[in-house]
Amino acid sequence: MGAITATDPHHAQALRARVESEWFEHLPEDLYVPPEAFAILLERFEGPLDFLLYLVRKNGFDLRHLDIAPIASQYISYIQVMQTLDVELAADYLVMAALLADLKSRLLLPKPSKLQVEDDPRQQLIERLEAYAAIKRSATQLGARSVLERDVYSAHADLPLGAPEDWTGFDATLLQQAMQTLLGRPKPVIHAIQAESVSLDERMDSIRATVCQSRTPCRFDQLLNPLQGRMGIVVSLLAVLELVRQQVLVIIADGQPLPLTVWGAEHVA
Amino acid sequence: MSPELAQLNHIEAVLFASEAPVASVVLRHLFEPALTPSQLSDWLTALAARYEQTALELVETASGWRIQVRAMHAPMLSRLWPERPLRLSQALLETLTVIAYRQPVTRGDIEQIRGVAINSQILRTLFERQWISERGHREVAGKPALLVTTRQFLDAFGLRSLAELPPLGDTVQHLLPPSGAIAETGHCERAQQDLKQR
Amino acid sequence: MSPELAQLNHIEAVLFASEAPVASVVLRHLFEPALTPSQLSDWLTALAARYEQTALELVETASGWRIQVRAMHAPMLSRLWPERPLRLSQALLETLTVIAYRQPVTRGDIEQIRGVAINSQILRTLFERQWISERGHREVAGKPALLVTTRQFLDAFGLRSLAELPPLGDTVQHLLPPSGAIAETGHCERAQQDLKQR
Repeated sequence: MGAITATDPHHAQALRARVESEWFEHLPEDLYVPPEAFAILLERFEGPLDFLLYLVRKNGFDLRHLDIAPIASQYISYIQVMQTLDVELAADYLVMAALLADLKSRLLLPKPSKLQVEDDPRQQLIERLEAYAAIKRSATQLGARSVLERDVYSAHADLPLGAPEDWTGFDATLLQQAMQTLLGRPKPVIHAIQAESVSLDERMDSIRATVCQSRTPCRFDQLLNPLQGRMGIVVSLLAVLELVRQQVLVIIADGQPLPLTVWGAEHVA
Repeated sequence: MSPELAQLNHIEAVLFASEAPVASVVLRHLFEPALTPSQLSDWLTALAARYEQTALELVETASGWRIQVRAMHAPMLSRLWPERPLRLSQALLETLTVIAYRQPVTRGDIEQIRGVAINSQILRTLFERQWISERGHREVAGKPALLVTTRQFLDAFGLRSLAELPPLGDTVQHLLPPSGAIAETGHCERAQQDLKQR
Repeated sequence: MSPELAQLNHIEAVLFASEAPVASVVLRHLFEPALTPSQLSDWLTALAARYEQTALELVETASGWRIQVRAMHAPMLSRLWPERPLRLSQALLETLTVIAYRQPVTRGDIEQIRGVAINSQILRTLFERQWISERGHREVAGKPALLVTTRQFLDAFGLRSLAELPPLGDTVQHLLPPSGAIAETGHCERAQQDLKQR
């Protein structure tokens, strides 16, 4: 078990499992990991806390009893080496390095006689590491659960396509409401439109006058009174036919499907 | 678990996890070596047997195999989920209501009361659901059919008889022209409406 | 078919037809009169027995009961539909864990605990999956949103409530090499798989 391989830091943690009482017997000799390997490893860490936690575990340290200084030194030296190698580091790693450097310098100072726990920077860092370690472990447990769409899939079954729908179970008050809506609506205003009657005589007189005065044949639509609508068309046609019968008009036709065209009989004769 | 059972469950897992029917060729190639069509057929027969006496059935559709909930559960399911309700349009409800309260009525009567021309699709729907039927003709020009509601209509609305129709109340009642009166006035007014709508 | 079997199939049909887990109260009220909780429990036990030795299992999550394809089939299914299985990165899982255990938390809280700036894509993914939501703001400068987990989160992870999350435990213990070596190993293998799949 020399320098760790770059494949999996977590695996390395497991291999180097130590209990509190044992770590002295196995004082870590492999504190050194080649920085090139570490650059690759770093991708697998979730951040400086994860890295720091890795260093703690890799060395089998128990932070309750051990000074944090050696871990801080290791961390800082790795960061420094990586900087000289131009390995791009996230700002978080540099912030942690600065924090650890500060911590180390303070640890060199003589301890104040009455140090509050909350003032102890070492204690604060340890608490952060503990909190992160707890989250990390719980994240692993959470991720080990059977997750929907990853490990298990909802077993869904539809109804047959085009299944008959159920048209029962309606509430009869729907009918009552519908009737109330219906009758509560403003009554439609009904306008009685007086259809003006179209007189055949009037049509005959009008057409005769138009045709006889015209120097050219008249198309049927020129004979209509647009105000008389559909009934006017019907009566006008009857009028034309009657006038043809009376030999007042002749229908001009050359076998082509053209609009009905008439001319006064005297013009043709 | 026997290898046979594991294999059967493999097929079942795929069918349930799939969002669409699974083609036979896909099912055959779940295994190495691939199943022959007749082997697959045997597995599917065994799987179908698993769903006997359950709410499910294995069916083959144009695009492959599918496990579905049997159609017999459709009514219960459609009642359960209000997000897929069977909604009755206002126009349909009003038409049905007029027939229910004023039966027998002609199409013209309905149009007269509702004040709008009836959409043929509505009457067709009502006939299709067997909620209305024709019963005779009114003895006027054109002999219009008289429409009445049916037993299926009563069942659909949870009524034992027409007498159980919710009362309309006095104020509403008097707004309705008496049943007989419609026949006399209905047609000419409708003719006038028809004219207007042109 | 016996009335008992019909009733069981009714429940089964509802569970399969539903897109989401079905609440106990809904299942109980499928029947008239409604089932008591203990009656429902008996039916569900009978139904679960139906899925023994099959690819399926009946589970209870926060929203109710769900029939799912057992996890043992996941590798085969992910070979069949490589794009389908959800991938949960370590960063996403840790972020989700902080929210689940420490809720309500701000984005800043998460960054403080994890010691690293949060990737916005992770929060976006969690929101998109509806595993987290915002609930109010912390009354400090900037009024950062407070994040909480949702019922969909519990459903997705097969939890009935947050109380089912394993306790964070004795924090000091966590600085020792993990004693839960099995969980760690499982995770480790998944990480290696992830690596291979890249």
